[in-house]
Amino acid sequence: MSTNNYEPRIVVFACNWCSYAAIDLAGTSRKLYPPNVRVIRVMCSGRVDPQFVLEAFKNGADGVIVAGCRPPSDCHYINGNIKALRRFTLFKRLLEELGIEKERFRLEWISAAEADKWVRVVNEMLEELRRLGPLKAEAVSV
Amino acid sequence: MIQEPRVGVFICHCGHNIAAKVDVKQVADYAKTLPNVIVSHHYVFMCSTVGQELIREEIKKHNLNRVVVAACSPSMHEPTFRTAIESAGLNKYLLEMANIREHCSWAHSDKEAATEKAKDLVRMAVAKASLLEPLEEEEFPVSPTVLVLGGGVAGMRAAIDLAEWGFNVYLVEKNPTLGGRAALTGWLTNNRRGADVVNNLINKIVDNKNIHVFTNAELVEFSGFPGNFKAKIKVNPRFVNEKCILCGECEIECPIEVSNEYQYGLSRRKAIFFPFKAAYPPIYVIDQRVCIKCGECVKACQYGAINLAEQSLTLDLNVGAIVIATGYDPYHPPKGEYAYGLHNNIITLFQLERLLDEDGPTQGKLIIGGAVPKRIAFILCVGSRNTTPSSKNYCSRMCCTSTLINAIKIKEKYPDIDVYVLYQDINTYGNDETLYEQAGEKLVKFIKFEKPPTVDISPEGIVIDVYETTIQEEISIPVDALVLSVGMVPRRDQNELIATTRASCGEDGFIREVHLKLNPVEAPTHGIFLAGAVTGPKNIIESIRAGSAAASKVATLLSEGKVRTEPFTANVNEERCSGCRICVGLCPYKAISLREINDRMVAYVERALCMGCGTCSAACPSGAMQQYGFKDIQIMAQVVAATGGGIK
Amino acid sequence: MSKPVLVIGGGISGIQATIDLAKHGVEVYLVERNPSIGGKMAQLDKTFPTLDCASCILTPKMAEVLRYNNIKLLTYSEVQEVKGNVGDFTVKILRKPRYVDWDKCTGCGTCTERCPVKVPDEYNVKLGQRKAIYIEYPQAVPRKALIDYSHCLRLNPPPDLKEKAKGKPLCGACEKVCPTKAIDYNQQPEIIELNVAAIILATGLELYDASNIPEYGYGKYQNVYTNLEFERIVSSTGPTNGNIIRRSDGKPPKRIAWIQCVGSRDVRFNHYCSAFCCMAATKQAILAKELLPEVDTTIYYMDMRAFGKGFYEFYKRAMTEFGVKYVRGKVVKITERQDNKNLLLFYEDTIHSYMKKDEFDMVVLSVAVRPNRITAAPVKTDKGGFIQIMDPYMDTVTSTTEGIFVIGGAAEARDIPDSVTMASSAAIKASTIAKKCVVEQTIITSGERA
Amino acid sequence: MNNRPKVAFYWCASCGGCEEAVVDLAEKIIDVVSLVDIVFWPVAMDYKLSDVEALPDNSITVSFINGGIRLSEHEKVVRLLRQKSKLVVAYGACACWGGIPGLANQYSREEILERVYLTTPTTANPEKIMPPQDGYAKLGDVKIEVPTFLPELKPLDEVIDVDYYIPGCPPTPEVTWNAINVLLSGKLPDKGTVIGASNRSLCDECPLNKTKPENVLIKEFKRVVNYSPRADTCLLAQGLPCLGPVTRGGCGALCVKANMPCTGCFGPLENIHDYGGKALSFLASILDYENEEEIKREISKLPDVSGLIYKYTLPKSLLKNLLRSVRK
Repeated sequence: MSTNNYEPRIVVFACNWCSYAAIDLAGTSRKLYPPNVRVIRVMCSGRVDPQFVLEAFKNGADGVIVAGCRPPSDCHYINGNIKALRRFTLFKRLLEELGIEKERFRLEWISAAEADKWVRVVNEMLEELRRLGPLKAEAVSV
Repeated sequence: MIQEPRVGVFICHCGHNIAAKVDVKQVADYAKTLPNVIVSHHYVFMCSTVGQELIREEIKKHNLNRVVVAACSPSMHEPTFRTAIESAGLNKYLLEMANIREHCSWAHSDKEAATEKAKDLVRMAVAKASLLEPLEEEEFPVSPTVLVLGGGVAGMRAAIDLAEWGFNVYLVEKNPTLGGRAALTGWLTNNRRGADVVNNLINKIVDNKNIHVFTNAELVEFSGFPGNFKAKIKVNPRFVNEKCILCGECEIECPIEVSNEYQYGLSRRKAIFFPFKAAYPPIYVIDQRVCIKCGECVKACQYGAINLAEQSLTLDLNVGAIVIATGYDPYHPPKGEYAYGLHNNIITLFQLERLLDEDGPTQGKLIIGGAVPKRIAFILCVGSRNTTPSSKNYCSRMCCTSTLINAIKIKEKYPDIDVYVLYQDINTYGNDETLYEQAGEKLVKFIKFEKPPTVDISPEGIVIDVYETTIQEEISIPVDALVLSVGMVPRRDQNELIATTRASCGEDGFIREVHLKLNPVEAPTHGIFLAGAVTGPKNIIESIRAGSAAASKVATLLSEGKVRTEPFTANVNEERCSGCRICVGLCPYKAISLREINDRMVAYVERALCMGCGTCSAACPSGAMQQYGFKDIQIMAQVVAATGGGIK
Repeated sequence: MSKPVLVIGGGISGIQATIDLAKHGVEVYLVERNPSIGGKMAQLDKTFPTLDCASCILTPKMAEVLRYNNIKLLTYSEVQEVKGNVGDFTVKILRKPRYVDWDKCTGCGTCTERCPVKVPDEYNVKLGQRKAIYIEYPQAVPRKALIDYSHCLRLNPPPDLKEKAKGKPLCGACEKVCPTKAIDYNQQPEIIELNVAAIILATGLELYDASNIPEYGYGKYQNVYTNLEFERIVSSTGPTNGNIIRRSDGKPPKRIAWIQCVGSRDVRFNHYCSAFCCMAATKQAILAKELLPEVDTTIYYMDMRAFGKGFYEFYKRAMTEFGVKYVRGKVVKITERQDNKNLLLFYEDTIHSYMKKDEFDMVVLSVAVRPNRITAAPVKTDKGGFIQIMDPYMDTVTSTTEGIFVIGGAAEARDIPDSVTMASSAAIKASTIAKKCVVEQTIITSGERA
Repeated sequence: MNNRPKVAFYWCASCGGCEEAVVDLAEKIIDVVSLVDIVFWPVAMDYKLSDVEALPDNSITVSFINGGIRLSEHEKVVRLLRQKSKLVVAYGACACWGGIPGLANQYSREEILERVYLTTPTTANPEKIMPPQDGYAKLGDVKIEVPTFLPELKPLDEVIDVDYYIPGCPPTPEVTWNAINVLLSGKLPDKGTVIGASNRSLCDECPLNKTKPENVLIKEFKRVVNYSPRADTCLLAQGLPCLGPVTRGGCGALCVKANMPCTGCFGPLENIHDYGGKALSFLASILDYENEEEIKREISKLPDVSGLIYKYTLPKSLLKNLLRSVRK
């Protein structure tokens, strides 16, 4: 694959109350960022099952972001973000063991006001993904 | 059974807000090619009356059973479009929105790329929409009855407000009288007395037919869900009934004498006693723990008001909500802390308040150790702000103000007494600052300490040694009396309360509210409300205010006569569930418990308590727990659709 | 239907009271003089002691206001007159012209992009700019554009331009681009008259004018800021996108000082303590540390009033975890260095009783707050201008007039939890009155007939 | 010959435990043998591959195949069995999802061979003899055909069509017996079904489930190497990462009864997309800390996350295709 026209694809799981609102705010404030992200809304980052992230990678996502409210207490559901923190801290360990670059997964706390942070996270991740190249499932003939 | 999906896609131009950056026609054409999509339209303002009418017409014309609207953020118009499809006869949760404005046209400059992204967003929405199910917000009728736990100022105020609003209120107090700690507080700001405040509130309660007071009573069981809790109240025997006219003959004959907790141990009382002047109900009471049932009081009572055979009784109540207003305990210094317990003239602020109160053991005279002290000192932050090993980590909020009120009172009554206040910071916040000014004017001597002072007992009396920072020298202050301005701590019996009510406590040990800033009187468990110092130190005004606020929150829950559940609650497949309990401990609202079904223990979601975060579904190891509207297969479908097409 | 309740002021207190009332089943009018509800809290970046993002917790509440059918929101409106008694107040409200038909406006913002006039932005405490046609801020509720009459070229052209145009209408850019044809240059003020059962005053706070305090040089020295200005500077939605930079040279500061009790606890200005500034300054110092890890932060205070739930713990954390320095002392005066516009603080260290001097490149004044002036309602105020409460030990929120309640900063300088607690307290009392009004009226009517 | 059902057994990349498991049917094996004709069972009986080749297509009623596909020979034989069988059953964890040998999919073929033939501490191979990879070996002067080592291990159903699955490492006699009864009952379940085991997770049948506290939250992950669990309390609640909640039941909680946490050999329940992902999710969820540093600290004490959560299922994980690219 030629890396010149490689456009990384990022799947984002964003909690309804903080991160999704921040992404909305980025739009409302016309803060431009590259269109490589696809956002899936969940009520809370605590809803994000690691299986979803694996499914995203399996289907060709080059990067995945799970975004939630800032700990300890922004979470609309008291501590759903903490549940996400626990799961994805372990999840990062798994990726590391399996040899998948850590840059491909991010757990980010983005409050409803942090449109800038959203834009920065997207740009940073894109830059890293461009450097890494595609995460592509290769067919192996047996 | 879920119907075969028939999806209609409606794409909004939002004037040129979307249309300028997204080729809406191309997106609409693309949508037609997606599985399950029957029709696809684009229109200039989908949220307008015309746009909504278009959606309704198409639903009817094509028998659509799912709708995707690609427009602005769902936070903007999801309610609008839900209402629209509902009016066309669809369940309103059969709507999925694709956010092609905030997340697309407004955020990207390249029209081609934005159009491609919009297609993806529509594809993701269609994928999820195809798997959406109709959801119902269940409704439960509610009991217009409220249980208020705790008869202090916060609980009384909550009870009054609730009763005036029209609710039926059970006010349950563990002690034999209403009033709580405020009744013993003595002087307050504006020259008011705690006893008067309590008296005013009690008068309002007595006048109100909607309030049922149970003293000497406690909550022993609590279950159910918001709007329909079951509460079991145990009313302990008082042994004295309404025939009592407070003549006091019984008290004279009673042979048992114990320390009087209503004077913080400064005086003694009998086993049969009347707590204080304003106590309610105005009836004597026998302290079951110390009474030997000798029968002397029965003999003494001319009115036949005493029945030593009285038994406790239990009440089963069906209540819509509970207000927990059980208050706090004063910090009790361990023996030796600032020489507490080593000298009779070392007392706590709570005891001093009794001494200065006209209803107190000295009728308001400052007599400590048999004499009026010439020099008296206060040490602040006793038990608070980490000053000593056994003290708490927090500031107790009310002690500075209370100390200054009493210091000023002493100066007013006994201008010749030297009053010292040893402090770290004087926290007379807000308008209470005037007290600080007044105390200064009345020549109260303030000494700031960085390191807590030490107190020594010598043959001559009490000596306080403190490093005085401004002169940078250790100074000794001999005093005749020392008042320890102790703070507030969680009640000793709080753990029982937590176990019964499913409330929880925070790091400081006080009961935790759902959100410190914006929901200070609501517990995380829906239907449980918190008033007064049970959530942390508060003064009397603040506690009363919290009582009213809790009443307001109760009314927000019960005023409609019914409670509605969240649509996006969790739901258990009981056949699949193994009862592994992983979900139970994770639920922030304690909405999940185990219950027996066909001889097996399986998870059970109390829908009325579930707030719909989905954390249980994410953790459920067997996939038995699924969140409505955010089921695994629905989200997975979005994931697959999100990754399904290439960008350019 | 019961008689409605009027809430005056759409800050967090007013919003909370309104939502509670709506949930009690009472009709509520919420009047706000600014274009959007949100109040002071909407200008905050984060809140103490949890460091919650203010918008994360506030904006859902703002949006909630729009969701209830029994809430009538009147923003950009002012109460002009209040007459009557409990259960029967007659209120006149001036609805100022927006020059935009809000039924048509979708808040798309196209007009603001095209508008040629730039005006200092009130939301950003005039540190940033907005257009003459503007949406107050991105999360505004309602999210609608309005024209600021005094700066609009069309409505209020400067005399010289007017002359040149020779009677022809000027500009009109917004009208041309508005996709929904919502611009209405002919909109007129409206007077709305309401009969309400009870009134809740939630008129809030304003900052004391720091330039009244000569020794701190606010308004004179460029790098002296008010606490609210600093709040906008650290905010990611603020005029500097969350970059802390100096007014004088646009460079990030290396040392920032906070001065507490500026205008409060001061016999010359206001006797009272403003209650939240100690924690607000602590929070701001932490935010500064988060944004500029190398920055040195010092807070000059008289007493550290860390009295609320979690406050003392927060203060300790600021010291130990973030390295915020606290100096107990009164700053006597500030002077500015000519060469680099740094600021020299002269202060008395009140622990050691020394006079000292230190140099900072940014100073934030924790300015006192005072109640917003509200004169329309027949209530008594204390000498600080706060609305008096009849008996704080009975119901804590009733003003000197029965049926008129006062909450939040209008009653006393208070933090957010205290304000929302007051709001709910007032709501139950107001809705109790509103509900009774129906009953009483029915009785009166039937009595008259009989 | 009679009309008794014809049955074949075959093993691929497995430890042989599954073969033992069949024998472990004990006296029931007599019943089985009396009910069926065994036409192929290399471990136990002297049949040749040519005997199978000689059978007509679809003439074997059911073939039980255990082990994953790691050698070219496995592939060849299972394809043949598929052709000759009406039903193919993946028998045991390795055939179902790859099993423990599947953990090797984290490494390339070359890395594995090098490790096994050269660098393990117990290997003495001074001449550095490696298995031939061209499919032929020389025995003296004779060139003989030998199997080649495939690039990765595949579960059975990635090579041939599989009708049913019997989980376990190995399947317990009871599960095997249940499954045989299902197959012999004549009422065949839907294709792709797991047979013989439970449809709920192990906790459902675990004797310790009732000793679990209401809130299962733990402060540390303990390990059996340095912690002896009490026999009277749920092992998970004691801090051992027991995978019972995420694992299909049916074994009767054998390991737990022996004071060992479940390691997941019965695999996931039906609607779980990724066993390891789900195991990770519930395990991390109950780690009772709020603060990132503490969470990291506890997690860092887990020696081998992938080995813990994917002990039997790595080749079936959602990441299986990615592993091919990352292990290069």
